[in-house]
Amino acid sequence: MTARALINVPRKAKRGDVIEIKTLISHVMESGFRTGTNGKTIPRDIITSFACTYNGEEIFATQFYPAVAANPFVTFYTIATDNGTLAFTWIGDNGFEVTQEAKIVVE
Amino acid sequence: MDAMARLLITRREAVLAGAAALSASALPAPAAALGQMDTAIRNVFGEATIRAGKVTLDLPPLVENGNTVPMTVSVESPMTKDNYVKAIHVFNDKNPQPNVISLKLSPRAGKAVIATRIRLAGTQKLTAIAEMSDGTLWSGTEEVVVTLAACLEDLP
Amino acid sequence: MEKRLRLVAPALAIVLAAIASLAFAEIPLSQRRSGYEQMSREVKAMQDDDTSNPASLSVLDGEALWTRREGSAQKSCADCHHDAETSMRGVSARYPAFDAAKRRPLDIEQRINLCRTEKQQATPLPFESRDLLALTAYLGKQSRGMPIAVISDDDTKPFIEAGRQIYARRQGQLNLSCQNCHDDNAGQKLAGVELPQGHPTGYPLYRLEWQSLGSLQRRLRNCLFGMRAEPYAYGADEYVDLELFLMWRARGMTVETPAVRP
Amino acid sequence: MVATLMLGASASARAQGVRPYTVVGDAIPASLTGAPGDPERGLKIVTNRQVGLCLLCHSGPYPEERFQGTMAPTLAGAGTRWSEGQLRLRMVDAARISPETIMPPYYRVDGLTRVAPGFRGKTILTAEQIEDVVAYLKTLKN
Repeated sequence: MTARALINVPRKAKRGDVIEIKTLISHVMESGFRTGTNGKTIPRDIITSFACTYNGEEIFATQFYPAVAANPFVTFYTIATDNGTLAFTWIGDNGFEVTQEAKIVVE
Repeated sequence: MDAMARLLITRREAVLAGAAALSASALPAPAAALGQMDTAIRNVFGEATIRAGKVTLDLPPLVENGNTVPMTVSVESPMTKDNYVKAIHVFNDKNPQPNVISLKLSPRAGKAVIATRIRLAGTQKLTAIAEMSDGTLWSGTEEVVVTLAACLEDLP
Repeated sequence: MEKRLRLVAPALAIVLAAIASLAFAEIPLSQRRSGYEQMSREVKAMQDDDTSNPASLSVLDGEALWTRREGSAQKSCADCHHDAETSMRGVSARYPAFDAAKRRPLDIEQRINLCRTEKQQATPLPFESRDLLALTAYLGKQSRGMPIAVISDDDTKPFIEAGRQIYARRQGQLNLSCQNCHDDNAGQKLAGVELPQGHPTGYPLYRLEWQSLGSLQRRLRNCLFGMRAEPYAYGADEYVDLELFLMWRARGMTVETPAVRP
Repeated sequence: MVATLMLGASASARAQGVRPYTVVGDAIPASLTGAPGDPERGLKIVTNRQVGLCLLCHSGPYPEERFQGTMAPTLAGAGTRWSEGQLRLRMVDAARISPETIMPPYYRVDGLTRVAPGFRGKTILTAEQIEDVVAYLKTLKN
């Protein structure tokens, strides 16, 4: 099954409002510091970056390390400027890449 | 009872501790006196002055296990075009690796507040450093007591 | 004389068991507390808000699986049960439930797998597999907020009693019973951790320690491991009887599935 | 009080290396090893949560140890409350004094149910460790 993401963006906002955005994505975030039952280190498999664009312009970007917990959850804020699309992209080890979008109506 | 289960697992803890020791010994000699967090901070910011203040780390003071610890970082800033937070870096003192998360912000954030969930291998200090648009650096530090080190049950 | 003794012995055992269960310090119904109430503000918030609750991701997986055609019959759950939001409302709250054909209670995982083998003609899903957890989380969500309502009748009573016996039985090198911690010492601290009463109100649930969703059987396995006792095999009758007893013990309490616990 | 003499370990347990001992009243007066234990080693066992497990349930006079259990009485003053022999029996098999106790039987291998394979036939602590802990607990005076 593919990775699943949950995004919470208000559907509507007033221009200039500071809105809260919550994101959650399924990922094991295998730290690379754990040992399997065979005694060997389990290779690192983490999401390394997460970014959000608002109508194409990057408004938020993060770099994750193995200290970020499994199923990464990130909450941040942005100013509602225009009607449009917020796009969220997670990139990680082993070719992991997920993009999800949310629409917002700004009055 | 699971708390007991966690306490009874020694092998993986030993391995984790070993990994931590290994990464510490790989550091250059003068760094040893500083500790992993301060060393990592110096590696990013060099000798630049870091002032305490403006940055608040909100973490539960005591958590039952370190595998999933909620963390909020907030920075006092008007977040205007001329005066905003450019970046925030969070570091830890006891995990196998000193970095936790780094992020870029712009005036469009409106508010320099972010929340996430992190892992802590045992009781330790965390420091968040904010880089302002005027180039100044500000920091906030918090300690979290982990009642038991993050480790696993026997694998199902 | 010896013969008579042999006849009397089982009766005596029953009487002794009855005395033992009278001595059993059950928590009065009005004093039962969900583990939720012992959690920190932060962890409560994680459970309460769907976007913040990592188990929501599995509920979404389960919703997708509900309509996926499976097995040689190429049937989905929805082909028979239609909209889960109506047809499955309150169902998880009644499990484990008695199955007439098997002549014993089945838990919700076993019920799903029975549907798979008999109706979908598909292979059963392994315990603790992502898909089985997702389906049980999705079904459980349809009972969220409803009272736990396992049935106690002539069919199920012997199994509730069997579960109670396991609950009260000393096990493992540390020679402890479930009851020792979760009835007699609930609220006390085991090292740094406050012992909960052990009501299974939120399974499958997301444990911060596991960093994943897990079933009640996985949780029971953890406890046995801590007692240095030999765990039962997943799906064993002993686990299902114990699940049934625990759900009966939690009767009337609110389903929190999918819950979050430390 | 009438002293009751009981032979502690059964024949099968003896075969697995559990040494026989004699219970007198509510005590085992004689050392399991025939020698006194080392209180310093005993302290290490008591405060090691993977070995002694004591602090999971008990608290004790260790201000530096966080997260001590509250399921059982404090160990502080144990050496005043109990004689050496009483402490020894409470460690070895406290159920002989109180069948309802949650104190695990630290030196018993029989009469247990479904012991995990890795622990089967093994006592929680060895005879030497029991003696070390008894010697240490004896130093805990009020």
